[in-house]
Amino acid sequence: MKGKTAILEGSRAVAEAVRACRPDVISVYPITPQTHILEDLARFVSSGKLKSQFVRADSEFSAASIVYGASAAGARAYTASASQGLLLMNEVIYAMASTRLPVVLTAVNRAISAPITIQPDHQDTMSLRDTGALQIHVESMQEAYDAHVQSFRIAEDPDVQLPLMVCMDGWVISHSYEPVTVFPDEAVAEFAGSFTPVQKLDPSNPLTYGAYADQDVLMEYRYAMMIAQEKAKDKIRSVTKEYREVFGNFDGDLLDTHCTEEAEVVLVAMGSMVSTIRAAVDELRSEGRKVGLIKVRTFRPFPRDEIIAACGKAPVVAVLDKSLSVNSGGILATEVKSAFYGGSSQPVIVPFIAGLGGKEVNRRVIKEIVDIASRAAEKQGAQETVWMGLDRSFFS
Amino acid sequence: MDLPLGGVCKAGESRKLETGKWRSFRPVVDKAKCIKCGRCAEFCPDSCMEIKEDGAEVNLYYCKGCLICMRECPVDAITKEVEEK
Amino acid sequence: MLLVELRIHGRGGQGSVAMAEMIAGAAFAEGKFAQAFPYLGGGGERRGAPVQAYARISDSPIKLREKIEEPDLVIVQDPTIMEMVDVLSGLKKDGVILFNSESTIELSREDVRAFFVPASRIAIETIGRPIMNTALIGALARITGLVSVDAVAEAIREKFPGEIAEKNVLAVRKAYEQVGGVE
Amino acid sequence: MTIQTEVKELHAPGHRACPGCGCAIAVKLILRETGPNTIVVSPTGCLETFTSPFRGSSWEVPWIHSLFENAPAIATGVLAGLNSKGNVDGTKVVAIGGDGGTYDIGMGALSGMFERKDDILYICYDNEAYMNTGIQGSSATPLGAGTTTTPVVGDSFGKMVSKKDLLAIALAHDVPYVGTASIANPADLKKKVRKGMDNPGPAFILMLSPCNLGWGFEPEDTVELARKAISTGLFPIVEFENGRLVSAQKIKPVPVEEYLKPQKRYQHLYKKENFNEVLKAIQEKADRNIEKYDLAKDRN
Repeated sequence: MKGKTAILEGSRAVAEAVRACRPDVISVYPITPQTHILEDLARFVSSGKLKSQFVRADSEFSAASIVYGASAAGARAYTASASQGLLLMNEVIYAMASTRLPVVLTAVNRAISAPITIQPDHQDTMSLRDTGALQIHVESMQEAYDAHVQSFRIAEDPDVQLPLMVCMDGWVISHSYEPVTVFPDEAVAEFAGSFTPVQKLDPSNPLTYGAYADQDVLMEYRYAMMIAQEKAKDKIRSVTKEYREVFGNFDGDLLDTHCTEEAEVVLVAMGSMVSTIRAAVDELRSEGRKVGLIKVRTFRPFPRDEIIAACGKAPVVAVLDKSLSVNSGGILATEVKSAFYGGSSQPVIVPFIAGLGGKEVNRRVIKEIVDIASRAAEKQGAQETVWMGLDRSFFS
Repeated sequence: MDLPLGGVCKAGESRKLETGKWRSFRPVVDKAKCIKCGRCAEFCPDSCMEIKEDGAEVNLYYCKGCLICMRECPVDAITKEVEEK
Repeated sequence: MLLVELRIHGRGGQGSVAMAEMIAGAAFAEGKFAQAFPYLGGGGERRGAPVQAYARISDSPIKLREKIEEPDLVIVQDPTIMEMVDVLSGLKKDGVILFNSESTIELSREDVRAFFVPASRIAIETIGRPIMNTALIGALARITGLVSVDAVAEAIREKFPGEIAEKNVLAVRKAYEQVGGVE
Repeated sequence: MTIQTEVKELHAPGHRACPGCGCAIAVKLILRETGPNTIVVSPTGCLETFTSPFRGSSWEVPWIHSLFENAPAIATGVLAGLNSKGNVDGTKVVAIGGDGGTYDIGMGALSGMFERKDDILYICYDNEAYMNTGIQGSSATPLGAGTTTTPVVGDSFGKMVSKKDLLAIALAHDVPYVGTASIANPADLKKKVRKGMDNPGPAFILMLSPCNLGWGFEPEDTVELARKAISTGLFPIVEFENGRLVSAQKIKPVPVEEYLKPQKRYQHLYKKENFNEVLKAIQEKADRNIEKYDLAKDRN
């Protein structure tokens, strides 16, 4: 499928994808750096380019609730937010996931207060990791577009029926411009299909949503989401495969790898820093260093088996986290470690905290990480978390 | 037994719950006095009062014995009796 | 491999990001790869406050998403900003700095190449308002040859409608002619 | 074992409301008027709890609850979902929430719904405290009423400040149809539900809903207390269309004592002399309502 390539802002790329997927209801509340998506969609609807119900919300809480209600009424629904806004949506997203409402949400990653900042990191979406919503992390504007085109089908699949968050770093993806290939609306609409809910609020078959339950079924409903997320893995694989067949693009399914063959150090990361790591890995490989990269694309469902397989026989795995569970460590690193626990191969796993609050993660930092991780190979046992760029003078 | 998707349940399944077991007092209708005005049925929180040909009838399967019917009856056709368990 | 990194200094409201976007657009129109991005954050978009925008131009796909710390090129939309910001910061040796200015500007470094163009005046003459972005891009085209005037015109016509686009294209052409500092 | 017979109400019996629940009466009456082509939204609260046990729902219309603070937004979303498909059947969306979910935690969402002029009828059953969690004070709790968080201890006489004026808040949003209603007057309640549904744009009905558990009175007195709230002037039955007062139910005013005395939550006001001031303030509130809406029956 031939598309039109143009220099587009990441937010515009997302808005183009969402428009072509024809959501029935859109409700979004402004927050930096998500607003450009909201503004584009508002303009599309006002100009008649998109026939959706566009509802101005009075808060992120209401925005999430509005798409919740719309989805329950059988509509394809979309929202977006960032940072504090995602935290404000947190309670709604838990309920949305457990009620199995397949809303698509763009999460424009931004750090959490305090101190207040609009810099990107992953603390916001990590705070929603246990909601039951699926999370796809993208590394580029093109992937932001591709992932949104894929998102509705994955979320709305009868075996899945979970909210899906496409996570993209604020500014680096949302406010930056790059060549993005946008495919014809009709082709995207055909790919995205339409939403056929298995149940909905309907007077001809009155159902009760949000029933009160006690110990007899609550645990069972949490478990049902575990099953649905496992099933989502196959769905994500098949949708991304089909996307490659139709449109030619492939950004990975559950994960993507780069130069992992015979790698002595494998870096594991998510989001926009993956691109910079690719560049650093290429430079290191050209210097003869055996370094590889695993991009975790779906943080939920978590690709534990795929990560183990992709790490292969690499003796050292360095995990880069843009989020922190205080007094525990990097969240991705914790999950990677738990994936390996009890398995036959046990690489040395070195956790790195890098890029919190937008602290720069450039090729120099990546190479430093590779050096530290290589040295760690000699040390047995659990590895200390390494904080990159931390100004320790404050703590001496 | 299926676990309904997303906790979404069917309508009206409360009808199987016999809330009449909650009762301490039961309303008793003196059908000779009843004028079939329907006030008791209007105000009954549990939809237990049915106005039949010969007067109001209490559906004791659901009646929780609140006695609003007794209080609101304009002709004092309803009295209470202690529920025998 | 060609990889040119540039930084734009301006004030909120002067359209620094839009300028970076147009430069990327012009490079793209010429078959190059390009990327433009804003200064990440800074507490919002306040009119008048110093802002920065960045662009990369390359002949191969750009993977990098790191900040530009050592630009090859610096564009200064408003030289009064130099009281607050070190516009020379990180500029590579033999790098280019372009000012929106009527005349040459004294610099603390001698290992860079400075140019100036009266972009605001050109903008007033052509567009009728002191929106100097497109004129500066015209000057950039002349100094670096990175993008052609035709490619810049194409990028402008992508972004603006009819008459406004043409006025801007005229500004580009005028600035191309009026760059100061070119040997 | 008693034989279960068919009861044709859209709010089915077998629900778990307390005996004599004012809200249960109200919901039955409301649904009689809305009919089956209605989707009801409720926030967390007594109504939600007693109507929606898992596999024991008493709703015979489509019903959705999600959280405590978002019923108006859920309602907006449901409506948007219907409208996105053209809503060819003209299905109506009605939200029914308690005072906690309406006056307090759901206030922001309600304000948003009002401001957007969403075509939703929102009915607040106001039992003047958080009854579902065990009678804690809300911003709807009236002056002088004792609750577990507005306790009567020493010089504390219960709620020390007055009730939030939600009617005024609705009117300040230019809500085209605003009214009060009562279970004590089912015909009027149903008439207002109809008007609220037929009116394009948002409609708001505030309904005082006596709670025998939280207010402390005999279950059989529920309707009578609702009636007394009206006849004292404490709960005027009024109706506004496009901001203009179009009806006010006339009363033969009785002293507030007739309403307060049967309720445990006000008992302390009659036990301490220095609480007389509070009683006076409550009477003054009733008098002001009577004057404001010209409620007193013409003496002629």
